[in-house]
Amino acid sequence: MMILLYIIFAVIVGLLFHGIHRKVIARIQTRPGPPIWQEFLHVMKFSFKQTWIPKTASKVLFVAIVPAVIAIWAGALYVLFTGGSLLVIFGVYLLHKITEHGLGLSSGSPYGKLGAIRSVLSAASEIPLIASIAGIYFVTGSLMISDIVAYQADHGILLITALPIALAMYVIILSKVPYSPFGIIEAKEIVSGNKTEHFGAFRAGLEVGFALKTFVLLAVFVTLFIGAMPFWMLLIASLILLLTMSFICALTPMLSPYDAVTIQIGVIIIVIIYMAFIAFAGGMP
Amino acid sequence: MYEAMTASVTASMPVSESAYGFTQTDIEGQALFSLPFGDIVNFLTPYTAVLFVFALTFTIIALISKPERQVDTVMGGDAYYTKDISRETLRFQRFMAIACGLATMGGIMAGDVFNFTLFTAFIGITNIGIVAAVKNKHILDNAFEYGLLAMIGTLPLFVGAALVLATTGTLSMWILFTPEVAVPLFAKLLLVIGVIAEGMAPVFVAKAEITRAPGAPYILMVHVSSLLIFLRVIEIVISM
Amino acid sequence: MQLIIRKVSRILQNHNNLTAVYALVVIIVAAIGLISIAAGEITFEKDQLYPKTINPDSPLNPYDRGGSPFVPADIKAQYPGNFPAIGYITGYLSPFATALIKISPYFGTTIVAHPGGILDEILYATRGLDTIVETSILFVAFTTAMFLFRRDEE
Amino acid sequence: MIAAISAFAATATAITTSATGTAGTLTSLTVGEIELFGLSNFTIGLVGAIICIFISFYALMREKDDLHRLLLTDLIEVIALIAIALLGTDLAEALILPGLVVGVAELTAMSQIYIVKEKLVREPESYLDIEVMHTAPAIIAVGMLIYGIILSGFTGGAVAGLGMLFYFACKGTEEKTEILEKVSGYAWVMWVVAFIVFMTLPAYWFFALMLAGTGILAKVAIKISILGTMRKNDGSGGRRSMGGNGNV
Repeated sequence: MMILLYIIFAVIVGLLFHGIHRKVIARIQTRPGPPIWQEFLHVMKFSFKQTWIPKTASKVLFVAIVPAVIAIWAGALYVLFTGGSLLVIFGVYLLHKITEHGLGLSSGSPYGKLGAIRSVLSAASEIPLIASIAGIYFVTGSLMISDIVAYQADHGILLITALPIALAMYVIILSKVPYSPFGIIEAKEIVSGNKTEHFGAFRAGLEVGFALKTFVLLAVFVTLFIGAMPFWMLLIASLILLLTMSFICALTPMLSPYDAVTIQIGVIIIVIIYMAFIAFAGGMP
Repeated sequence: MYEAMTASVTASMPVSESAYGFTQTDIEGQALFSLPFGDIVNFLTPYTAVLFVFALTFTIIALISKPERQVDTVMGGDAYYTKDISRETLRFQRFMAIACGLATMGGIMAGDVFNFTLFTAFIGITNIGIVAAVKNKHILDNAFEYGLLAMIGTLPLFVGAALVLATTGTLSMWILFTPEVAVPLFAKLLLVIGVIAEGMAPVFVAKAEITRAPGAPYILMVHVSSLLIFLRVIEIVISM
Repeated sequence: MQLIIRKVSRILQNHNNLTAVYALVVIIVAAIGLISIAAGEITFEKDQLYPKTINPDSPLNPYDRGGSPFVPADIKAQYPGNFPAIGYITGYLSPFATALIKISPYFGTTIVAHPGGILDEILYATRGLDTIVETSILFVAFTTAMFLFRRDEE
Repeated sequence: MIAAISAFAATATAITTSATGTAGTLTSLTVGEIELFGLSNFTIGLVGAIICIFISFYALMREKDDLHRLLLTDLIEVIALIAIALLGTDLAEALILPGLVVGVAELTAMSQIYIVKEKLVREPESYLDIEVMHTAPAIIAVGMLIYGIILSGFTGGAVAGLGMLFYFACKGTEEKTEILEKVSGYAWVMWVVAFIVFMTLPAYWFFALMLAGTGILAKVAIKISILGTMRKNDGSGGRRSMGGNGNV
């Protein structure tokens, strides 16, 4: 039952990360910004607000999608901490995409629908994803997280030895943090995108799921490319990673939907060239 | 922390020698379960089990959930209307969505490369069916493009499987996943682009337009199936 | 840089270009295939399952899989243990087919699908799941076609 | 034009493959053993198939017309079958059948989508109307049906189905389609039951074989004959509106 404590802890940290992210963006843009526990307060507030299902919604789907979000990311956290297969975590990443579509489509709202359509568009981020997974396997010869951690203990950290792969992964995670230049599904012109119609307790559930997601993705990046470390250092490293992303989010405009896709395809081409290069050069240094 | 938790998990897993000589890979962990059908032996690993559960969940949702009613606002006024799906279309789409879910579960469990490609083609055709039921001309246009892609996708898929058989002499994943058997890169690439065409996982253009169609639980199955089968093919290709 | 991105995304976002873009990808992969053939990476594995033997004297040629009714044929399957009745289906000929063989030395050329002809246990049993999936695909495709056809009629 | 060239290339490869496959009087097929210019015949065939892929996909890349692209996809599927056929084993033969069926199935569904999408609801100006279609459908259909049942199995189903297709196309039917579909569904279930018997009770293989053989015969025959009912000729020479408002 330790894992349950970890999940609760991860949710709190993830919400806090979201708050810090907002604060940093605001400060870079010389705004005061909300307090860092703002997202936490949001969840509390939403939990006790009135909740109902829109009349036009596809009811089962509308409700089921919320526990699905939490369940898949809790599963990902479990796999991460048990050193399981990296593929499972990135399976979860893609499954998250499905929940995004489902969120938007289930309500019948035009805003939600637009969010969902854009989330389908942004499915192109799967492309750098395969590239980076294949790259990691290519380099380390395993996809079990425990093996990758062990590999780094022997051969030095992957962030340095396999920089292009790390960059591809960075783009993937960047496209999932709030306010990202790739965050076309939550652009302001479509209100809250696919989350528009989920309010009250549903929204609280979603925020919990998304907090878990942020925590897991950051921790995965740190574990994969820097290696095993004590838990407190993992938190600090994740925070630093998040801060770099906050800078990017604060300083870049949101891309137009198809440009985001094109850039992500560009990333995979770089990774493929890199992999071809190391293949011809005869393996890793 | 990692060490402690890994140790506890591996201790709780039963380590059993399988009849097919496939106990553990570096990619997805221990095989949990196998279901032999003659030469085709289906199996689940922790990874595919996750996918399987997800596919099952969404198939059940498609089965029991009523479709949403899309709201369209009328420009230049306060009016809005909802689109209702006719009973016939609904039944058809639901049937297709469930068939799609079953095909996805089959593809996830498949332990044979050719069987996998067949399930993938199955997913392609059910996806076409789900969207083809919509009467909107724009969506039909996209469904047609999507369908064309699914059709030409059978070439890389089947040629990929045929090459696997030609170069290794087997189609069974139990054997292909062992390190002794080498599958050429060409065959792997063909399999991946074949699945991309069938499931249209990252081929986003027509698929995004298709998402405009009403019938969320069914349209969602299009995405569920394509992403899951995509995840599966990556696992297969990396394991081979 | 920005211009290139714009240009590429303009091509990608037109759904009419979808097959063209995909065709390009396939051509690239096929080119990789040619290169890997030239590099000698793709070699035919001679130890194949269900090898084909041709007996020009057999009236069942070219579909003679060996064996005679109720005597199992010799089959090289992947997992013979999973199907204990292996070889029986392939060996089986209907009485009518048995009679025809005696009359016509070219029975096999009609691509006869008597059980034991083209439809042997590869399709029925050992790889029967393939055929089940395949018929399901046909079933679903027909359902789609009939649904659209009938809806048009209304 | 491009389509024609690639079709020719595809056929040429098919012929080459079958020629290398059955050259001489062999007691066993030797794919991968016959050598030409230092290459095995499998490799040569594969190179041929890849060249076909180049041609056909280049054609697809250039082609803009929807109908022509639909036709090209069929060509592409033929190449896939060629690549499987290169194996030259019994297994390859068994794999071609699903491959073929998938192609046919997708083409059926896609053609219907094309018709709906383009709203092609105008009746043809005139139907094929030759004497044999009035006088002989019953005899031809019965003949082919019997021959099909004798052949049994998949090909038998195809032969019987063609007979029925001809009958329905000539005589015209309206309501029989649903019944046919139902029978086809049951035939499919028979097939699945037979497969389960094979897998769980192999001792009863003969019973399962008969079940499967009958099931597949009925299924294939009916699927093909349904195509016959999908033509809108009611046989009397009269024309029936295809619904909609008849616009093009």
